[in-house]
Amino acid sequence: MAMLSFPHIAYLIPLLPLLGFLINGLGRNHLSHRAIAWICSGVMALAFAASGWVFWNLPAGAPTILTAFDFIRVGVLNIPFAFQLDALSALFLLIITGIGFLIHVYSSAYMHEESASQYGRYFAYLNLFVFSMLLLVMGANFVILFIGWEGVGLCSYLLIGFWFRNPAYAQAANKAFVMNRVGDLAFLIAIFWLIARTGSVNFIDLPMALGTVGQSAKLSAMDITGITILLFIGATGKSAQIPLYTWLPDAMAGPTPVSALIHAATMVTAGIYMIARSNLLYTAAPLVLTIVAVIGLATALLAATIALRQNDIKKVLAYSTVSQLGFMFLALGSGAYVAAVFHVMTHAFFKALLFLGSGSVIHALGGEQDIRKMGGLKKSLPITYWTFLIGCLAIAGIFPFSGFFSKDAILLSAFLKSPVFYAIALFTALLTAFYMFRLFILTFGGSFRGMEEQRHHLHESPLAMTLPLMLLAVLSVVVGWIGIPEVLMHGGDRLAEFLSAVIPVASGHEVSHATEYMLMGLSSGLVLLSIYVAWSRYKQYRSEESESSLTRFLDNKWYVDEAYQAAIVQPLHRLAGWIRSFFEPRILDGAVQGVGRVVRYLSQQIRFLQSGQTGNYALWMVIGIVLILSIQFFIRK
Amino acid sequence: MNLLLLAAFWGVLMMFLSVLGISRSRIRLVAQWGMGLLFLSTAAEMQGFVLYDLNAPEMLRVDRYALVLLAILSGCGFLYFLLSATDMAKVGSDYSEYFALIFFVFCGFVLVLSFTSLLMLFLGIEIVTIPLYILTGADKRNLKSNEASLKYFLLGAFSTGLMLMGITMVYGARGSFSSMELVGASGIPTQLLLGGLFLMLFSMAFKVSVAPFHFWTPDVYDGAPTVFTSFMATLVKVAAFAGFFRLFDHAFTSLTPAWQVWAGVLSVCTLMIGNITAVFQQSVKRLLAYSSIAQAGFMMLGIYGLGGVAKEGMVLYAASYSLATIGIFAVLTRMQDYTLEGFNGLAKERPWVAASLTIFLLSLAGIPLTAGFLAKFYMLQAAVEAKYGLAVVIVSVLMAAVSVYYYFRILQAMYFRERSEEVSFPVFSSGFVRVLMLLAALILVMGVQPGWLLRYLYF
Amino acid sequence: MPINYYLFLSLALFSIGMVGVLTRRNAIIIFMCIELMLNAVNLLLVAFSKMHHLKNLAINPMIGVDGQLFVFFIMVVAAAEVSVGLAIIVMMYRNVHSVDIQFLNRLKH
Amino acid sequence: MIALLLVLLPLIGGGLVFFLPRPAAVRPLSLLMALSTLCAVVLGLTLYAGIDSWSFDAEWIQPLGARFTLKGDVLGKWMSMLAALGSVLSVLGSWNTDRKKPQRFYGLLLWMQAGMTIVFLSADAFLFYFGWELALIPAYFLSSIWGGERRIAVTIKFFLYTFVGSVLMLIGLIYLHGLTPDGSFQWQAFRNLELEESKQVWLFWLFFLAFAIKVPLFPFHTWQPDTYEQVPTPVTLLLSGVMVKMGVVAMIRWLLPILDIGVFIWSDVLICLAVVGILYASLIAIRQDDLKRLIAYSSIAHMGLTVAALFSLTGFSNNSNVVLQYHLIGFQGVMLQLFSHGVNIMGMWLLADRIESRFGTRKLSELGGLARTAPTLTIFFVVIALANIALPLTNAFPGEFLQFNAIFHAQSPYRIVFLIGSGLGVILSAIYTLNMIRRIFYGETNSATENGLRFSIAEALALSVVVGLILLFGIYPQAALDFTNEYAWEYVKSIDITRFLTK
Repeated sequence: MAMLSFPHIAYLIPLLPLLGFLINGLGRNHLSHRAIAWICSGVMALAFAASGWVFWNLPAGAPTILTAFDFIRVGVLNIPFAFQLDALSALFLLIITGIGFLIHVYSSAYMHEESASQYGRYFAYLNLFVFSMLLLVMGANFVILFIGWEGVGLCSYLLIGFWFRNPAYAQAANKAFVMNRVGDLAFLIAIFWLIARTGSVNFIDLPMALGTVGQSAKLSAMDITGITILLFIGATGKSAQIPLYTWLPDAMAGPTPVSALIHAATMVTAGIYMIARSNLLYTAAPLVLTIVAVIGLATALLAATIALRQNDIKKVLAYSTVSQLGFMFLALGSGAYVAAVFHVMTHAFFKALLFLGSGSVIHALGGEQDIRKMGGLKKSLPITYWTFLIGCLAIAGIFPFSGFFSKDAILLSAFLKSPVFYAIALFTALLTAFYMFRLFILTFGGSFRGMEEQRHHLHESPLAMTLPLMLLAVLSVVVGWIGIPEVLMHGGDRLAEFLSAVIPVASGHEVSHATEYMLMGLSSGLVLLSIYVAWSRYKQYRSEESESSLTRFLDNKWYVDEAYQAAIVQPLHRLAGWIRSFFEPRILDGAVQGVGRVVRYLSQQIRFLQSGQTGNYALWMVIGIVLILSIQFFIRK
Repeated sequence: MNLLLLAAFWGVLMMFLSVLGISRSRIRLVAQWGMGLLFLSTAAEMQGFVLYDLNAPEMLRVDRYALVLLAILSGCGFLYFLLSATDMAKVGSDYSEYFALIFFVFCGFVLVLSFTSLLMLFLGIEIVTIPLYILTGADKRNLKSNEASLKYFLLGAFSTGLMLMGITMVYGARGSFSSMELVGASGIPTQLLLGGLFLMLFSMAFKVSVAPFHFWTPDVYDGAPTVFTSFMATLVKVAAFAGFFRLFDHAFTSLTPAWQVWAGVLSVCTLMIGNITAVFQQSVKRLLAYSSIAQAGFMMLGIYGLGGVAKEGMVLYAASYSLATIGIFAVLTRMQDYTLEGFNGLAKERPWVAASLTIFLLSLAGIPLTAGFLAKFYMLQAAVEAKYGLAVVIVSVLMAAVSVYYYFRILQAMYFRERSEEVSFPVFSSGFVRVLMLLAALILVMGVQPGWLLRYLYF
Repeated sequence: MPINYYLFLSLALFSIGMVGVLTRRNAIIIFMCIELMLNAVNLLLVAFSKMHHLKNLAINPMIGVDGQLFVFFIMVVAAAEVSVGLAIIVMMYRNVHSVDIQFLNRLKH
Repeated sequence: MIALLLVLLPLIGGGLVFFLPRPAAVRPLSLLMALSTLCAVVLGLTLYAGIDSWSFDAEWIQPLGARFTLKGDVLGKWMSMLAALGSVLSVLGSWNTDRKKPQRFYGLLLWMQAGMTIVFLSADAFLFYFGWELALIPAYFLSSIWGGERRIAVTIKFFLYTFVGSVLMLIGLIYLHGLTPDGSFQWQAFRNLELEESKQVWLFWLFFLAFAIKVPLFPFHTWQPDTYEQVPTPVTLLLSGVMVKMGVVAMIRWLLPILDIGVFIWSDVLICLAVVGILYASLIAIRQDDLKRLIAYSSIAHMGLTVAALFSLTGFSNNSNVVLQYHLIGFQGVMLQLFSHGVNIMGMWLLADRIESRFGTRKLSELGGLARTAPTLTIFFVVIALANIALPLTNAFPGEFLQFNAIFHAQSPYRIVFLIGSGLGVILSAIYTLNMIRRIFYGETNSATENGLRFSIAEALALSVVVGLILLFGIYPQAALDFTNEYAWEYVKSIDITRFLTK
């Protein structure tokens, strides 16, 4: 009975948000705020319930493939519009719908000032996003995944530019979409490559393509390397890694709940999901794994350093997101896919929490985002204060908060990969703790530094906003406990065994328990230390900090945006301008017009042969005669 | 042969009419009836009804080719009379003489189209040209007309000299004037024969205004009274070409390698000079003169290619080119202002005239759906197989594109520009417009179903 | 006497006429030069007809007669041309009081 | 029968409309005609799908051996459907705009459709050329009478440019005609020629130039932006939506199967041209301030991709089924994209026209903020624009997806370069499209745009049809692919030049 209705319920999961999108999209001019809020949150709640049901009734062993219809079937190429349900996708379904639901609830209060039609538009986009995100994680092959991939990109574009009257926001939206497109191109080429070699894009055919199941491999080592690199480039676009990360901080132009849902919890982790999905390929390409690890590590470090000096509360969080994503890629690169997924999960909760918290702060301060103008909010926003603290502890990786476990797993995998990686990762972790608590202390600690009328309007946010905060706070404590390392608790790492169907447990060389304890102790100790430093440094914060070349360098985010402008955008722009205003009209069209001009000129000249003199006419005739006859009789023969 | 007799008779009749001094409208009626009769008689002869069978095969032989072309010529002549007979009255006082001369010219046509002896060719050419000298100068007071006729006369006589020398050399080499016995003459041609051949080529080239023997054309066409320009530019040119084709198709097939390339060269030169020079012209009359040179270039392709396709092409070209040009000239004759500006905004006030003019122009430009396209198509097809054919053909189609440019200038003037204040358009009688539309219809029909015309070539 | 002499003579005459046409400005004289060309042709025709006649006397005594015939036609046509041509020239003279063809340049380009 | 109907309906209908006494009845009548043509196509696709109902053959010009032969293979059906759809849309889209002499306007419009339908259906080269020009002449008059202020100079350029191309093609036709044993113009006869390489190498260009100018392909495109800018939009809609496809269809039917060696020899050059064209046009579009020109350039870029994919299909399969299968994939993409791009670009023109007529400007810099004042317009525009850049779940995605596969499989040493080059086009297209959307709809409104616009029923209907098709073929492309599959398979087998090796 349960199994019988399993497909239907599975189909419901994406269809529900789609339904919500349609209702709001079409009826946004007719529905009231309340109705809109209820519909959207309602469909999300149902979707969450459905995913929960699917999660529990997930048939063990081989993944369930639900084929809706043939999307593209040409010759050897067969791309079904199919969903794949297994541990990995089920897990992501829970995260997405769960957090999605909470954020919908939160938004219903946060966006209340908007007019009804804008409100409807907002929720329509949000639902559409969830729908695409679900397509992404449920897709049974790379193409469906790509459809969702582009879909979430579109929604993020629409939501970043939600307040489109501000040109800067619209610009940020464009930037996000275009940078993603760069990644998407690589992704597409990877898909073509895969098709060219194997003729299939289904995940379940990957083992066959690799030749692990009996017959010979369809993919040469070269192919695998190429494909995985291209896929990874695609991932760097979506998951904001070097070199394509600069769109994410700008994306903070969107409403805060959007940042929480899309640019922290779900969309940006799509890259990690995709690589985890194709872990078989990556395991077969050690070189690429190293590249992934290096890029991830570099991104983590870079973003962390930038975050040190950011003063916009959301920007700090954004860079911390980039940095955390870097951690996840480090984990992937170290072959610890489970750790990566684990961190995706924990990060989803505590980063969503942090963003929503910052949202509540901004809400209270009437749109103020500069932490230098905050401070002393502890009294007026107690719930936000406590939940935010929990979030910070989680991200800093304090035992027993969730962040501790996931980050510890990552550090361990990094250590196994190479001590150097470990050292850098650890240093980044310290930086993380430092800037997060700088943020925390500047926001809540000390005394209020804002304007007077702001002080009067300070108030705790409504229940619709605080409730999600509290729930997320609880979750970001407990969710880490599903992945307790072996040393602390035997069989504590339930996540790994749950995912084992999708991600084979790497039989990597184990480290002795002593080392593991040592590593944990080291990291925890140093983290606490850095928190103390931050606290002591910022507890009586007054005004601008000391300027130095280094700080200026960090303030300007390593001048990366400027570099891109100078190296790519400007030249392209200039080239386009040159073509448009010179090459096209002068050279190409000029040639065409030139023919006409030549003919007209000739006509003007030849006219004068017609001199009007009878003698000349006769002369021309005779010349013609003599010429032809002489050629005919003396030259031709 | 019917046409020869009737034409001669009618020519004399017209002369007497002038003496009797009856009203112009009557004269016109007689002339138009006469021309209609010429057409009918030719059509009847095609069906095998012959008034009088002159049995001189070594002088004239009226074969199907000649008959079809004669039918076309007389038919076009009939339409030409219907459209322009009234306008001749404006030229001068000797109304019926003009008709008489034209009828005599038709006698010449018969000789030119059906000669089997070079003597007949020569006589025919002369019978055609001498009246034309007069018609060109018909507008006695008009200096341009005088100048034109004198130029035409001097150069014409000059080319006559060339032709005679050519004929004589051929005669010297062959011992006969027959244009038939030369068929299949084998062996290396004596220089004498070749020289004669080339001289005849040149003089015929002059008659059909092929570069570099075309210089008289613009001046004469421009200077002559427009009604007669229309006659010269269409029927006379077509007839001359038909004779040209007949001569080279019958007489010199064995010498083809010697002269064919030159025919190609001449046609390319003609196309280039005609088309390119036309681009700059401001006066529509002169533009048409140059366009007629350009068209001659295209017909020259037929002589370059020879063969059955070329023959059909020649027929088709004769019909389409004559019809279109007669129509345009008929309208032009009545316009106040011969410049392009004179046509501005014609479409708004005289839609039907403009519409038929459009079809004529499209036909001349060789746009599909019109007879002009098929005519050009045949010519190209005939030429493409010949030696160096492809190059020649490519040049000619590019030149066709150029011609589109200047023909469309007239279209643009008529449709897309506003009428300037000072010019006012003439009133076209409904009959005139109907005939004009009949011409247009004929062109379209031939453009879609040339078979209906061409099948008369074969039985 | 070999035919070539006639040939060269009449070609010479013909060329003289041609050159005259090219060089002279007086319409009448030009026309006379053209007449010269025609007469050169006549001479040659007669010579050729005689040649052919003698050559084929045995076979067919009529051969070569047509050449002589042609000459008469040429003369007639020439006469016709003269009548028309002189008329045109006279008409010209009436209007511009000159027969110099260099003044004939109203029509050009 | 159906085939003949498709030609005759617009031809006669055009005549009726042309000589209609009362202007009032013009639009309904022409809409009726267009719709009936569409119905005829639909009937032909459903009830009378048999080849006999889609083929018509009659004596025409015996002396030339030209016959009036229409044969509606799948390509023909597919494209004549597009043509019928196009004329319906253009009548609907211009329902509320008043023109002087509407009879003439719509009459010519229908004749244009007739010409294009002939091109799509004719199996006789002479008839093909006829239709080719028959479509051009009305276009010329439509453009020069009802066009913008620079129309005369622009349209004569357009006409001459295309005319030169087509006469060169004419020479090619004549030449082939001369080679056929029975002196016919039939497609089959040309196909049976199997010319030797030395001839194909140069013959190819005679045909290719004509088609390349029509498409238009990179160096031969300069007529297009000017024309699209000046021409009245209903005509532009047909020009870019349908007429441009004539070039590709002609390549598919008259170039690849007949001069396949020539195509193969030059394919590298051609793909290179196409790819350069994609980048070139996209770059210009990025810096374009004129909405219509922008759309024109984007169209050049997209057609470039299609042509590149098409020419990637030639080569030796050595009878290996796999290679043919991949060619099939690519060709299916081309077929699908021919239709999809037609639909999308038509939608774009409908909107561009509406914007210009409502706000009196095409300059992006003079628009802005419309998202607030004209939400419906915004939704339509964004959907169609995104479809134009092949976002997934829109109709262009499957087409371009398969086309890229074709390029990836091109038998050329540079195929990776080609793939990446055309791929960059994907990024650039995103840039210019988003810029366009941003500058028209986002930002603050100005005096022109602050009171938005609403659509009449006719326009809304037309646009909904477009969006409907976008979603249909975006979500379920298989519908189209199944329709074309068999034909495509036969086709890719027929253009495989391995047979020349075996000879």
